[in-house]
Amino acid sequence: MSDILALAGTNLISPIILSFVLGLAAALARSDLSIPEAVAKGMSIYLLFAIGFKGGASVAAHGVDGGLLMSVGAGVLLSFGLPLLAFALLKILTGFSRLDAAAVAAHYGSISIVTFVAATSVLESRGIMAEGYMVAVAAAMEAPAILSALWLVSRNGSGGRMEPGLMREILLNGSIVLLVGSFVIGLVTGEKGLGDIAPFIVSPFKGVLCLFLLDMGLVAGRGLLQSKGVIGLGAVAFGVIMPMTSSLIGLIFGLLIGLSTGGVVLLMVLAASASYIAVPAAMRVALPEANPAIYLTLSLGVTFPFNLTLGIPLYVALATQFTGG
Amino acid sequence: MSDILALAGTNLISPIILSFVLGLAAALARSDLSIPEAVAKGMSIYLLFAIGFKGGASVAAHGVDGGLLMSVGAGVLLSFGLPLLAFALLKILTGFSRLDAAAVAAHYGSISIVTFVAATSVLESRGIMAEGYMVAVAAAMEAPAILSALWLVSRNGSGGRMEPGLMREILLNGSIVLLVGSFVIGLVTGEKGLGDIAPFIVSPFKGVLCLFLLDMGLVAGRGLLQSKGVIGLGAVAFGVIMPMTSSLIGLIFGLLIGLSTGGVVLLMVLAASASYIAVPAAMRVALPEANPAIYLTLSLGVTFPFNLTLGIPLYVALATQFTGG
Amino acid sequence: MSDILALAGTNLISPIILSFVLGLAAALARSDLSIPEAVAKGMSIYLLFAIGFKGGASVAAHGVDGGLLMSVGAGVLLSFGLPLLAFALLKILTGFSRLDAAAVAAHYGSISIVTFVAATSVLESRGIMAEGYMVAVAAAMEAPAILSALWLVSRNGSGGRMEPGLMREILLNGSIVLLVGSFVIGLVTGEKGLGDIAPFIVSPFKGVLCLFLLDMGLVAGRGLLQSKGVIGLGAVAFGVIMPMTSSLIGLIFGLLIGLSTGGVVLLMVLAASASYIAVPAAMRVALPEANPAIYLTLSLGVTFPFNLTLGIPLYVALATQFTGG
Amino acid sequence: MQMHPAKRVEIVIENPLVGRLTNALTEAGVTGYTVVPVHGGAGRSGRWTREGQIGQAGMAMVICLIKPERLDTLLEAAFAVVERHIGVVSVTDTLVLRAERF
Amino acid sequence: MQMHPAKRVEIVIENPLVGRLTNALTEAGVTGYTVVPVHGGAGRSGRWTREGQIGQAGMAMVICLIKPERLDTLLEAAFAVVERHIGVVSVTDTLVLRAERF
Amino acid sequence: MQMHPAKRVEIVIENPLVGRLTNALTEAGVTGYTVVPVHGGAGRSGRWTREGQIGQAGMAMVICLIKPERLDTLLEAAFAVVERHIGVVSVTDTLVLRAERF
Ligand SMILES: Nc1ncnc2c1ncn2[C@@H]1O[C@H](COP(=O)(O)O)[C@@H](O)[C@H]1O
Ligand SMILES: Nc1ncnc2c1ncn2[C@@H]1O[C@H](COP(=O)(O)O)[C@@H](O)[C@H]1O
Ligand SMILES: Nc1ncnc2c1ncn2[C@@H]1O[C@H](COP(=O)(O)O)[C@@H](O)[C@H]1O
Ligand code: NA
Ligand code: NA
Ligand code: NA
Repeated sequence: MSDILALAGTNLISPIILSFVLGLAAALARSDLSIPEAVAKGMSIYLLFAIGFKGGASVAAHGVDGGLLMSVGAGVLLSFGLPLLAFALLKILTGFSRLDAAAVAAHYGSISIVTFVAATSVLESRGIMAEGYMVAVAAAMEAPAILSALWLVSRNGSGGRMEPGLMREILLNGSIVLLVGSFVIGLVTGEKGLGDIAPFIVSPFKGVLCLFLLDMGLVAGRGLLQSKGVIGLGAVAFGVIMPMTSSLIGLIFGLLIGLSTGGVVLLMVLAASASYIAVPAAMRVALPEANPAIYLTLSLGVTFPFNLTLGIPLYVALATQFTGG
Repeated sequence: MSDILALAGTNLISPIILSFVLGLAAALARSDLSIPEAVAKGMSIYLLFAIGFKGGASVAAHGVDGGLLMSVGAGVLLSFGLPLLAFALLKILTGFSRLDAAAVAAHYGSISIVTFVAATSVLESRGIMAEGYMVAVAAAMEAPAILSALWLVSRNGSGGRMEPGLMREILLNGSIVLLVGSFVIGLVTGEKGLGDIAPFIVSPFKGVLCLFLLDMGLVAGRGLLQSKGVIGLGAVAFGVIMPMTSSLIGLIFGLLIGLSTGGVVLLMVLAASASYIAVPAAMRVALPEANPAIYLTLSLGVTFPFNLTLGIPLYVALATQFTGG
Repeated sequence: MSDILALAGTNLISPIILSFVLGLAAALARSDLSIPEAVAKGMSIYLLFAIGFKGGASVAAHGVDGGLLMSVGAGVLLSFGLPLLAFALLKILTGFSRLDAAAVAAHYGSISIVTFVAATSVLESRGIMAEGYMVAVAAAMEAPAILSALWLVSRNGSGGRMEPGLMREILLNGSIVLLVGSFVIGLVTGEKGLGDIAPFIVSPFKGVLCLFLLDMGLVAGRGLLQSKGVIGLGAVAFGVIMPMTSSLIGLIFGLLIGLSTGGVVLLMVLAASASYIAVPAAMRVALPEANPAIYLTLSLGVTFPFNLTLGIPLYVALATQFTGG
Repeated sequence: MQMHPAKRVEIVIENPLVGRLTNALTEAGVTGYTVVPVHGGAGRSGRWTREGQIGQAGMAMVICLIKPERLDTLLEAAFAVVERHIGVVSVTDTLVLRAERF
Repeated sequence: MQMHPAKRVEIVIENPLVGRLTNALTEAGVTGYTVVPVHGGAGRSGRWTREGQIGQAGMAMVICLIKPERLDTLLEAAFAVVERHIGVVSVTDTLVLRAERF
Repeated sequence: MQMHPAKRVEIVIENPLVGRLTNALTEAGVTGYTVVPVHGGAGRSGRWTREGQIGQAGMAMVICLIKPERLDTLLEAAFAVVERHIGVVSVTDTLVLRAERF
């Protein structure tokens, strides 16, 4: 336990976390500090491209094993299944309508790529290796959760409908395409390709992540201010209990597949993290009556900071314990 | 021949080309992946600044020889002359109106700086040196083609007119000013200046180029979708035959001037490439009745990808052959 | 004297200064070269974050001494006091209305962070060390000058009023928050944190500064064109005499506190530089009747270029002389 | 100068729906519209600004100039998309040059 | 389709004042507005463009659709903010769908 | 509040022509206008969006508030620029505050 706390302590005193905290504090203090939308989007494209490419190049270097297929399968299963768990938990802990609960559930089945990136960089700084193909697992987990949520809603007859074209939109969503595409480029061009562009995608990576998390802090903080009173104590409890529970399910899957310590951590992080880009946009189209303030506040204002600060060190500690790594 | 194919093969398996392909594929699959306009413009400013500066610094290091003036002269001549060739070819291969043909011709006399940049980076990775002042040649070739095209139109009385202020706009166009300006800065500050900012303009250069080409692929792909049916087979043939022909003329000029192998390649690339920024904007002002879908599709959707994938390796092979380099 | 000129010469032949000159020239020649607003804002966030972080990390490395508090105190005093001097000088040299003079005065009490950054990079390239906490002094000097200016106006009854919320806006202004925030992050994470993100905030720093100054040149040049005739010879004289005078006051304060040579230079630069972001925005709210063309032209079109080109080398020479450094 | 009466329809709608709206308009025979970015706003669903957003969210404004007799077709097509979503629709009388374009 | 008369108020104002204006509108009971970015313009205080700007300056356009009977309240609230500043205010008659929203 | 009748002219035009248009307006004695960015649109020359663009292309919207009696001068000046190009012009009746500004 004290070990975990020590780990969390070291984790907290890093430029990455502190940049997020700075953004959060600035927003809560109502500073006008802001990062232009175009720049924030540019940084997220950079992060997706870099993380995908590095994953692909790492697979190219170490070869693919059966773990790839099994991990992607596990990821898809988790993404389909976790919304059901989330929905049940929300029914117990909150008074949200069926619609709002389903919308929130979709977010928790899907993933947050920034949480994944932050976890990667924690693993790196501790010298823990992970399977390069976890990036592909991340991409595979983005969409299925949305289907589960729509099924949850349609079960009782009204509400969510699968608009024509929505499925294609979700699957060809920019971040999935970029992640998978750059993974394939990394795979094809391998070490040589990585060598060519490493001064762009490797060396400055952590610095860009800092600025991006500064922006995430600003957005999360402003979101919290704008939606004060939207979520109660039960919902906040959900925002912490849900990731802890899903991370344990991720842990079990990871151990069964036989992933490395780092791989287990990343699967736990994927399970535990909640989407805040792809799923909200899909919800605005498919479940427009669900309240965005609820799902954005939970995902971005509660679960994201929890994972970033306490969650990741906890998952690292657990995975290390159980893999003996 | 098999040599050229091998070269082309190596060229195709590079992060740079594959990033373009990824963008193209994403657009054709109608993914919503997109790079914010401001970020794309920021990257193009970065590339122009870096390529200009490096060219200037290289001239500072190696000294100017008579080749500079002759090359700029040759470039201006090519830019004036190639539109006439293009116009004639278009009359043979397509049924475009006089106006549309002239507008297309202007694009092929002018240059594409990204094709130039991509060629530079291919040369670099093969260890082939080129004259630093080719950057100045690129800048000199941007504008003259526009005059030729307007002359082609005005010859038969109607249509194109040299609006007041247009000439100044073309000559003081942002990319010319930035290219020439940074070339001069590189020339003046030399190796020392380059050393100061190399970690910004040299090391991450290829990586930025990847993201920029990703965007070019997206734009080219969306352009192709939006202008389906605008151009026929004859026009596509033009989009491939024209650059091959102009590259040969560029080859002859390069050999006559006595450029190095790399210099010859770059002159061929400049001759072969077609503008997609400066000239389209000028055409909207000077020849508004010409159809932008035609010239943008040809330049960005046909010739640019051809040069990027097959053209550049071909030009390298030819230049190596003929210079014995 | 010839020493100063030699210094100025070396200073002028640097990519940083020449980039500014390029922007200025492009704007005056009415080129359409422009850097997207979002990218320019992104670069300014990068520069603030980097300079703040490095300052904090440097304090972490060398320890805090009593100089920090004294320097911040001196900075606040200067920021409060210099507007009174500026106001008096303006009354002598120009025919500006009381309101316009007060608005201008506010700008000269406050600071220009880019001038500060440029000075830092000159010091670095000469191998002159400076106290890391000068960044905190910069942050402390942004706001007080605004209060002085409002007091100058309100003294005679009409005009400037402290709108509700304005004080908070000024103090929590984005650049102050980012500068102080990243300073604290650098202080807390120290050398280790700096090591993590140095490839992002240290190596490419000068290159980004070049592009940023290119944009500053464009903005300053366009501003000069748009406000031709707004300021006369007296005002231009003020734009040069004022920074020279304030730098001397800064020199005295720096010597009294016992700062290092580099620290003295930076305090002189802070005193001599004039705000062009925070204060103009505050003036639009608090003194809307004051003419923005006047204060922006003076601050950005006269004093900024003066400091960048001649001022900084002069201040370095003086400080070296007097500290014997 | 010869002017012709027309209607100016202004629709504020969420970004993820802009494509659906313009498709619906096109299907209903509306061939002209202009999309303008929106930086922020407020309505029954609260206050928002671009800076408080991540990803594709936010809103846009779609402006259509149309012959008066085609207004109802347009409104029906638009309403089918807008109906379940937040946003507003307004219609103003206006005059246009070059009527052959509408 | 059922349309209801309304007023469309369009205010061009400096960026540093947008927050003050929307606060004033909210206090005056106006719950809906849309903020649109402005790239440049000209007026009595001269010509400007985004490219000639650094920092927070520049202008924005605030558009309010409102029930006709609430127009005066809105204009008074807006005028109190705009009064000493540059910028323009215009009011147009319009029709809106879904009147219950205004 | 005292309002004065005015005309609101809205011109959608290609970016490379905005400077020419505003110069023509200025020469015709129009001193006030606002330029708003446009993200995409459709018309007789097809559909486009910012994301499918490179370089300076794309369109912008220029809005002029003007005294009714000056409308014809403005339209003539604008039409001379717009004539050969794609884009639309519309004119709406409106009311403005602070008439001395127009
Ligand atoms: N009365 C109004 N006037 C102008 N824009 C409005 C108005 N009401 C709503 N809007 C816009 O429509 C968006 C959604 O409104 P609502 O559906 O009321 O939440 C807001 O964010 C505004 O951008
Ligand atoms: N007549 C007008 N029509 C449209 N916009 C205007 C007009 N006059 C002023 N503006 C806008 O309001 C801003 C400030 O105007 P002014 O207060 O006249 O300097 C200008 O930069 C324009 O964006
Ligand atoms: N009916 C219309 N309503 C609104 N905007 C239009 C309309 N027609 C054209 N536009 C705008 O004007 C641009 C050029 O139109 P066009 O000249 O018809 O190709 C389009 O891309 C739209 O932005
Ligand atoms: Na998850
Ligand atoms: Na060419
Ligand atoms: Na100062």
